[in-house]
Amino acid sequence: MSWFTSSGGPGLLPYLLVGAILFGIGVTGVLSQRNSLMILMSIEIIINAAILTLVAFWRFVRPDQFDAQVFVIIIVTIAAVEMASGLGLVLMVFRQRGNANVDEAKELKQ
Amino acid sequence: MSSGLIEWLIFLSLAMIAIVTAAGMIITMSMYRAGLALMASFVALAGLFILLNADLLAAIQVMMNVGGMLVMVLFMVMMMMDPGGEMMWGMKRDMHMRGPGALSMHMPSGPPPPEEQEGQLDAGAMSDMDVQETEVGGHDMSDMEMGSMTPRQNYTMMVDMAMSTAQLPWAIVLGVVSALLLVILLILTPWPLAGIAPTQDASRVVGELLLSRYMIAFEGAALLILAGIAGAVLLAKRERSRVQTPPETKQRGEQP
Amino acid sequence: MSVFITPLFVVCVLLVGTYFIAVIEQLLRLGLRSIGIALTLPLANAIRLLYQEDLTPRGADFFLFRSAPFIALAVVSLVALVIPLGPTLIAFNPSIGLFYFIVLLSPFVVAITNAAWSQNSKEGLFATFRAAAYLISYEVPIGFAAIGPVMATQSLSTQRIVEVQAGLWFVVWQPLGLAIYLIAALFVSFRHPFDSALAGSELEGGAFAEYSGGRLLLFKIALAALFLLLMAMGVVLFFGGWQGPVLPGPLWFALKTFALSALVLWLAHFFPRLRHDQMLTLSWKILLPASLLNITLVGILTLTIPVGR
Amino acid sequence: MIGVQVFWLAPLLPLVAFGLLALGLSRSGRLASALAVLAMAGSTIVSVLGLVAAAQGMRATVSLPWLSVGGRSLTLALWLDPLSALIATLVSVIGFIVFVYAASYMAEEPLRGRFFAEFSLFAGSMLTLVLAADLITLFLAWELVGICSYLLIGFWFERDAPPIAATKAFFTTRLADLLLLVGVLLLVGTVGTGRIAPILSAVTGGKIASNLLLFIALLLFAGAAGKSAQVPFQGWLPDAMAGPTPVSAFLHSATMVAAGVFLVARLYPLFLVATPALQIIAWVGVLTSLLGGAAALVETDLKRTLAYSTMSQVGLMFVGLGSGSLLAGVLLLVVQALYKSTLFLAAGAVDRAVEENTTFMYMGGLLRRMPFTAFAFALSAAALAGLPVTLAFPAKDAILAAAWYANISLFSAALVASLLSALYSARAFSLVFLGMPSPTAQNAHEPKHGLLVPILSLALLVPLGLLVNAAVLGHPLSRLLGGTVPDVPMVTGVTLVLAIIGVVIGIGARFIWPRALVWPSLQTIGPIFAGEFGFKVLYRLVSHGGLGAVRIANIVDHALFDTLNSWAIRGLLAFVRACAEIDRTLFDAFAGVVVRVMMTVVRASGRIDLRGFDTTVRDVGQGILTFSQRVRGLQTGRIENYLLFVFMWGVGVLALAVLVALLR
Repeated sequence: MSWFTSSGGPGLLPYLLVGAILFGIGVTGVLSQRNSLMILMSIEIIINAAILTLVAFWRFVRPDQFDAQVFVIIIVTIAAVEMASGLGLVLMVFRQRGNANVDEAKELKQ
Repeated sequence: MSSGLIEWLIFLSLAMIAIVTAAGMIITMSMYRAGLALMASFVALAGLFILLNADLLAAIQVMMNVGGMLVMVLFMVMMMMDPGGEMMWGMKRDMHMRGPGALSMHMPSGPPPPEEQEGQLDAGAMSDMDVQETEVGGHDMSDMEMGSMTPRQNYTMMVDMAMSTAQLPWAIVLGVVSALLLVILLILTPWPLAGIAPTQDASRVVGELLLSRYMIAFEGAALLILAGIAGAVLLAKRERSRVQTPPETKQRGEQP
Repeated sequence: MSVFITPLFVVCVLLVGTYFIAVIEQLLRLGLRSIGIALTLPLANAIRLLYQEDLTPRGADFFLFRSAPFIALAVVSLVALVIPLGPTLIAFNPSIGLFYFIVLLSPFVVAITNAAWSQNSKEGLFATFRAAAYLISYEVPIGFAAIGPVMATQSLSTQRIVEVQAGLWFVVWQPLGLAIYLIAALFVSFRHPFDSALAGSELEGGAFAEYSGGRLLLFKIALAALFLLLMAMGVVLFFGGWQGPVLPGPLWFALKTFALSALVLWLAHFFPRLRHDQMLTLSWKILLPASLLNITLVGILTLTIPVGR
Repeated sequence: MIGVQVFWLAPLLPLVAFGLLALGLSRSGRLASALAVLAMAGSTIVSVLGLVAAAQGMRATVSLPWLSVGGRSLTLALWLDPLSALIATLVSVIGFIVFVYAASYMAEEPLRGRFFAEFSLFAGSMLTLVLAADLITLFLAWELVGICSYLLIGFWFERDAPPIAATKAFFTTRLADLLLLVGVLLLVGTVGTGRIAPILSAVTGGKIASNLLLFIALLLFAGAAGKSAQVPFQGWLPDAMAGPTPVSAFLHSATMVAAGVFLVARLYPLFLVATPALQIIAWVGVLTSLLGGAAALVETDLKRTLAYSTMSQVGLMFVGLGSGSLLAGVLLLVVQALYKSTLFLAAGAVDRAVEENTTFMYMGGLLRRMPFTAFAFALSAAALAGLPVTLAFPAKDAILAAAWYANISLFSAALVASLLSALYSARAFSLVFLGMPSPTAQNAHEPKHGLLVPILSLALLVPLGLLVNAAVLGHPLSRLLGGTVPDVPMVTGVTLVLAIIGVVIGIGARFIWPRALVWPSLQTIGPIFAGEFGFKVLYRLVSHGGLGAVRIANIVDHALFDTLNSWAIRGLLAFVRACAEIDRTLFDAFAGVVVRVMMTVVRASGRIDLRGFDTTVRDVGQGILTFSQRVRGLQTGRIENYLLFVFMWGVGVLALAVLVALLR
């Protein structure tokens, strides 16, 4: 099976499997964690899974076109921005209520 | 040993590190350790990028994420009262809780036990718990009398220390299901493989692409960073007027 | 076999260089007359530390506390791979060598923060904050200062940067870049005016407060080696690396590196230790605008004078 | 020829000055003003050299590659051609004099470093706009001009009015700029290049569909109207007086307001081809001119009067351009810039003299106190009114002649506007400099030399400027730009007569009528007319037609006025007031009608709803209500539960994808 190996080494599929597993872990983290900082970190895992998939596709499907690397750079940038503004938000929430737990933020209902 | 086999070995070990540390981030008790685990996962991913001939991306991955995670860790230590050392671990051990010490606690299931009418131990003990220090500077839990803890107090403490919400089972189910579905989808889809290896110098080509075809995206990312900085500063800035005026008025009221 | 010999060689060179850095430090402290003492004291210190009892404080994070010195040393030896010692004498020559160098500086700070956090003490916690804050503040100036030579060379490869400087060293027309680079290098290597994360008197050793024996020795070696490597990269970026007449390349390189280290250490003597907030102010309000100015100047010069190409 | 080689320095010098000042040199106000004035002097020399070169038939282009988007490379390009050289010279000469004036006008200002930095940027970006060889560069400079006007109008941001005025100006012009941007992008996208010369040749070559061309022309004109304060966008101009006087002088003469006219002149072939566009421009111009003139007649503030007069003059420029004569518009642009900046500088000196007051109430009788300023003001007001100050005929003649050729109704409307300009300029002059001095005007004296010298030198430039197309010199402007200025002797005669009548009425109102009031029986009413508000009361009296007005009018009318004269004035003033009224209420009324129609429609449909669909709707609503009572339980208000739903949806999508893949 040529997806599985490429000139002896690991091919496309193993990388994609790693990406899928990381994605699952990230989803679990986002949904289960109580602290909003941990949720942000889990989102980082999801983003990195996506990046790994993108790079794997670049390497095995279109190695002559470097557009995928450009996308990865832009995704990493956007992830950093998301992290910065997320941290700002969490900091503000923390100042207002003394903790940053998501299950204690129930204003949406009231 | 052929080069392919070595490559497989490196791949497997790096993938193992990436997955295990990512999972470790979720299940570890200390947030500092969680941040470090995530960092390790990212570094392992950078190793995978090098295996994929994307050296530039590996370097970028390390640079962006190590710095970012360190800041994250800083925030955690500062805000989430996550002090150094094995404090959580020791606390769990001292309280005779089940499970390995390093792993996080989850929300207790079931309804809370009824509240006691008169507290057997003074109410201050619970809140002072993580502030007490020995003269060495370390945290010491030995003066807590665990046996005297009522079920209700035990319950509230479990709730306070839990790292995950009550929907943890749902989350695990969804994570596993989504990973499985993705795997099925990945196997079912016929990917058009190109049997060649990249030859050009990535940094040069990517730089040229960024400044020609993806100029708009590049500039947009710059704008986004600017907006992000401004937004983060605005959000994180303490509002002077609201914070500082009340004590002043109070003081002024008290002085005469 | 070269896979095993090259790292060994790099580590050996690193250890020897670190020894000389220590000698230079002692010389600056004791004066030139007591050169005999200066030559032997570092070795004696090392042996003393090796025989010291290796303590682990109660409640310290077992894994992180033990692994931190090794992480630091590993990072330093990885960084050393991309330094070109001679025309063909380089362990690893990727096309993004300089970027690789700058990127791998941040894991070193992670090692320091790990060491500081894991020892379960207040001083360590403060050192964690300071070290992490420095990471954010030095990364930008050192990167911008290193961009100057890159703009002139139009390549990120360290070997290529050295080759381009055959005619004219970059220090001649980028003195501002050099100044920024050296200040930021002192920042990165936790050296004297900027060592408040490890401050001896203030935080009782800061990140290394609870370290003793072999681990402390490892940390000290890693710190000195990091300083050496930063000076070596300074020579690569601004002083033409191994380029020089008559003498062989590696010798020229060693001479320049140690001369630069001695000069920087000597100059650093004249400044008092900066408080952490002063360091942040210096980094963000002075070094950052200055490095932007440097980039502008270098850009204009690169476009107008064809020297750099 | 050196002018060709260095002409690009003209915009660069002020921009460099701005850069230096922005980098921290602005701390020292003296240094900042010296640097700014020096830079302007340099760019004046450069642009005069460029004009000489252009007059000798030389052309030059300088371009700097900027970036390439979508395979198209964008360049920043400047060029030297007759029109750009002429306007650049105008901008830099006026800019230089205004800078010198500002150096002493702002001498006591603590933040003048910032002022001069922004002012230099303003001048530099205007020069860039004028010399731009491609539309992208032009648009960039255009935006810079807008930003600078915002910064400069709001310079005294700690006061009340300036920030509001600045914001108003910024947003009004911004809206117009958006339309301009759309137009520019459409044009660049259609032609494929941003360079003006290829665009114009493509347009005249008929390579663009006429509908699209008309659309583009209207969009471009909307942008021009925004900058030049034409009818839909006119609101910001009078408020912009909140800025420092040198800013107003510069903004109203050669920079911001001129930018719109310049844009139309620059792309004139395009407008010529896009058929109805010119007519629209002409009518918008004449409408603005009438409104501005009418407003100028009843305004009580000197600077605001001048602002309204700018509106009316720029409107006349558009009339000239819209009547098919490029030269007429450009001629008025050049001449107007000279005398309007003189007027503003003199107004600034007058404000200073009467203790920083700007309303007419505090002025009057300044002729004896400030003879030089009065001379400069009189010279430029005469030019504004349309009197032949020098051997040349006033620039307005060309406009009117062009309008005569174009359309008779346009001509008559423009004639009224021209009469209005004579009236308000004479009124402003007489209110400020003639009659009895007010208490504040008693102590007025000539401004210091730093202010007086620029005023006088600019005033002396006014006759020279009028001579720019004089027959005596052999029509230099016509030779420079090519083509001829339309000339109809009959129209010239009519205009001259009208101008003289207007001036006589305007000044006579101040002189003759109070003298006629010396009748013993009317001694009591005398002060009303001799006082500050002779005009204002008159206007109010005639136009309002109210109770008090009628009372005074009876006395005045029966006792003393020549009936004919009185009726003429009354009719005129009624028209004036009506115009002002229309200006104020037209849009309101229109909105009201629209709202009323909408309301009727809505009510009608509501009635139908009630009868027809009510029962069904109620049943459905009941069903939804019971259903939603059950669904309500899902809304827990907890973030993590919502996240769970979101991800469940995502997993559902994934499952769908897997199903599709399996089925295939």
